[in-house]
Amino acid sequence: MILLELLLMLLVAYGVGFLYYGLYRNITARFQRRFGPPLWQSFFDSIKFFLKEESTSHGWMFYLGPIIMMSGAITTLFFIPFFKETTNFSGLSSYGNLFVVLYLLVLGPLGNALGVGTGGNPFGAMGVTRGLSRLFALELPFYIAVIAIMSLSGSADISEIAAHQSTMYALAYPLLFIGALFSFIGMMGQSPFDVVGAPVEVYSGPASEFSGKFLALLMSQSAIYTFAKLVLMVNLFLGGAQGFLELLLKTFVLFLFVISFGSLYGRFKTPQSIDFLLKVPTTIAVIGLILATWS
Amino acid sequence: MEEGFLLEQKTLEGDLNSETSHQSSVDFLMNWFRKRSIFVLAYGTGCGAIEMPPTFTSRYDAERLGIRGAATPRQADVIIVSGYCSYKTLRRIIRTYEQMSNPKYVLALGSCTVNGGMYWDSYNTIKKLEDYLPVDMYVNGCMPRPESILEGFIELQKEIGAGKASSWQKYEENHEFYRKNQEAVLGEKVEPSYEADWYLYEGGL
Amino acid sequence: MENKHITIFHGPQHPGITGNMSVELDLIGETIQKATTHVGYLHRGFEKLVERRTVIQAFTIVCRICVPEPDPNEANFAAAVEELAGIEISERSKYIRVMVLELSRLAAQFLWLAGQSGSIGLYAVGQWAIADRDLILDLFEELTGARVYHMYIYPGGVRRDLPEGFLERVSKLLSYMKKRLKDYDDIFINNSSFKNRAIGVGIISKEEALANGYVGQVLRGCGIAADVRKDAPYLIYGDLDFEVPTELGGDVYARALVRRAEMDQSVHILEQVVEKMPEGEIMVKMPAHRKFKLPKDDTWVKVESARGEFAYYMAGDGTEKIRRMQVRGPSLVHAYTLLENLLVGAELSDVALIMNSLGICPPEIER
Amino acid sequence: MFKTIKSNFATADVEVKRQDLYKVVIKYDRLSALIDFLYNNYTYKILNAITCTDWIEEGHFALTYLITTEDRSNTFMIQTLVGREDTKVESFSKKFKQAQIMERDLHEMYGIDFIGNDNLKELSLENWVHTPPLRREFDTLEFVNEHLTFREGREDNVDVKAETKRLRALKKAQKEADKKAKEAADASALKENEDGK
Repeated sequence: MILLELLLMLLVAYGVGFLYYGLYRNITARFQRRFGPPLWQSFFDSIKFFLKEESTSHGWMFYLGPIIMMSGAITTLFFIPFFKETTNFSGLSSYGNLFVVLYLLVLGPLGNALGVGTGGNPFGAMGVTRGLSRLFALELPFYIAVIAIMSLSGSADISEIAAHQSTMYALAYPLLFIGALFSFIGMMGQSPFDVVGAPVEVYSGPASEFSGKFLALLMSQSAIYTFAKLVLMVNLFLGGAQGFLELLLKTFVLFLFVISFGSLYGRFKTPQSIDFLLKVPTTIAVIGLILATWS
Repeated sequence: MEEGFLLEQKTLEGDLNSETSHQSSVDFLMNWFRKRSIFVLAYGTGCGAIEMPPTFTSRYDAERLGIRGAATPRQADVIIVSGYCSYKTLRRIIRTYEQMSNPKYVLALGSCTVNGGMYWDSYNTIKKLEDYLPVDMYVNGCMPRPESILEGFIELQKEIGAGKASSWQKYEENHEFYRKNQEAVLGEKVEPSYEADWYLYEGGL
Repeated sequence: MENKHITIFHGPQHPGITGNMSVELDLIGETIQKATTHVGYLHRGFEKLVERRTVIQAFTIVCRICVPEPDPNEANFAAAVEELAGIEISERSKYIRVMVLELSRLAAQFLWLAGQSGSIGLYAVGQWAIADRDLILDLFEELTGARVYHMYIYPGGVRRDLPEGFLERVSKLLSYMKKRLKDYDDIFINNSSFKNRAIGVGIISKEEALANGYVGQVLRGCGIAADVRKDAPYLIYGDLDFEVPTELGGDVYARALVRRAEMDQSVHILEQVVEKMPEGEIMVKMPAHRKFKLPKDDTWVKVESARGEFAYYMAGDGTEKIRRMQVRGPSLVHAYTLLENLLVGAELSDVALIMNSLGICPPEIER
Repeated sequence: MFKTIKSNFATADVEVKRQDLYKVVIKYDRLSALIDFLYNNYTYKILNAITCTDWIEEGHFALTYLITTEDRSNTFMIQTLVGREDTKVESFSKKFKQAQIMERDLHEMYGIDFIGNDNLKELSLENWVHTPPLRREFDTLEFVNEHLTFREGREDNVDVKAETKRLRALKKAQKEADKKAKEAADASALKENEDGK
């Protein structure tokens, strides 16, 4: 039974993730005054890459990278319950709490670093270095906000945190939410924190050397991962969801906000983005933490 | 009644799907996905590159047909040789082309790739691209307008959909012929000089 | 511990390069220790081809020397031939030439806008700018029959008279541009993320800029009002009212501000040209093409292109063919002397930014 | 200024080409001195370009240095003639930084050796082993015909004048043939008519 549920969760995340990517490309296209691709274009792309042949070999470690990332994304998804106050679509969340998820969030970039490091492509290595040096700054405001939330709701269980919110934490404690949102924009790889795969600087960063099936794997991974992160955000700050419709609505609003923000700002340099993340969102989150514990 | 832009989009897509051919349903599906998603390598090799930004941006918007840019050769399906091709560039194009993974296609823009064009008597440009690389589609003009580039893409997509575009196989089969021609203009050392014969190696892994 | 050097090629196949060229970078981490420019990927031997052709045959290929902005080449070629052959062109053709040159300058600035915004990942601006540039190309298509290579500024005048109602369409475009350019200010020039990236990057000092023969926005960005249109007026620029915008910063942002102000000036010049456009002939009587001979003499002509001074040296030898034509584009010195110095100490993420702000255009370096 | 230049450096007058363009032809050994003179006493401080023209009939290269004033209003063309074979010229790359790249370009295109320039590597060509391409004796069409193949159907890589002559002759011959045929036909028709009668 649980296996069926997990499979369903995976399918939902896969489908909705690609749908969101399609919407993302369409919405940015409208920002840029054009028509945009078909809604399922990202899905077509990933299938196309899956059908391509591999012509290079960098050893098994290189290919382990995408596989670690993929498994990281899938397990992250399984530990995040889709809905509150029900055991449907809760996956493995009864076996692990928020700490497991936070740990799994770091697994992806690390796996990537392991793989890309053996690839020999200097741009890939550079992208990974950028990603890792940004990682700490990126996670800090998010962790502070999460700690505050855990102390507020008195639990580390995600569905309990979601259920605990009589008013959404985003409205009750806006400073915490803003601090975490900055991190979230970075985690989603949006401007101005998209230093990892900046095309005009380091080609496509860590993905430079991947082609064919492994690139398809990376694309599917990022679709699933995107949905997982959106659901996590909704559960932590937007009061969770009770049905699919509510979940889709809340995640989509969040997603729309993130991509509109990304369309309006240029890219920071790596030191600039670390600097910014350590100063502004961290300060906001710390003030939020103090206010939240004070009251 | 649709008109204006939507009509154009419908006509283009109708054109794209007009090709019918006899192939098994698995092949049809594979080719359909390949046709609907084309990643173009960001390499402006010649002056035709100046018409590529309009093709890919808001006015002509090639992305609505599933055509978009790719940063690295590993991820690209199509390399556009946009116009005249000097020896120095040819060397890089060959190198880039050989890094791309199969199936891959070559789209040649401009009269210069067909027969030398304006630079027919220039000592530093090649005159006939297909001697050095297998070309899937030529788009003529000096330089081709964005509409013609899109037209060329649609023709290419139709060929891919029908399973006819197979230039990369031609390149592997006639590798010696191409390499001989390349060496004739570039000298003995056509980079990259592969130690291992991995290029012709099945599957790669 | 010894630092690890990596040598990478930035280009020729790279999304962040301004054309088919490459910069060899020696890096420690992401900081550049040494930069070497490589060009020649676009060498077609124009100067040789011109020597083999008659004057009018050569006219058709010169516009291909600089792809983003072909018209200064045509203007220079025509001016050099006219000066050698002693031809004085009509007033109307001068006005039309100025109009074409300014429209092409505006188009080239839009292309720069796209490149500069793309270099910090602000893709929406790039998409808009390319679409707005297409409006200018549409006008060119109506006037000359081609979008990019116009072959329009013919020695002795211009090739075709203005179509009916063309000037109204130009002024309509200008009023659109005036409104539209403010949008670019809002989303790009005044955008805090662009300021963050551009201020203090790629600084050039005034003394260095003067001594090494830099031109265009590089000079104007560090406070020197150098502009061929003012310094040595050609065509009718002496009669027109316009300013040479300058900034003092000498960095990428100063050059961006200068370029943005120049777009306003171009619009202003075009308005005057549309208003003052005289009636008259567009071509003077020219000798038969195949018998058109240049005397044994040489000259040096220059125009202000969108990236700075663009000059031609031309020598005739008494036959139908040109003996020697040397192209001195603005990018030659910028791509080598300037870029190689400017990149040392910069970061990898600044390369595209700096290259775009210098407006380096490889086809005119190697011809 | 012109008088000083004439008496000290050149044999002929300074030619005023345009109100902002002067030209002077001098001997090679006075070149450096003249450039120094203009640099030190006036504001001609910017080296704009170095160009070279190949006068193969007269057996020399004409090197032209274009020097501009600081305010960019006047340009001096200083021309000097140097031999065509094994040309060795003093480099200006120490005095003007930008001369380095210009001299590198000329070295590649004409084979002129600039003494004192530390980097004369190939600029735009790669592995070029033939005559430097901009020298007049290098025939690009011959080179192309020898090394490259054209697509079938491109027959225009011929001398235009000879081709026009040939086409004209062909046309003429065709016309005459037509005329003759017509005459013959007329004659035969006439004959037939007569026969018919």
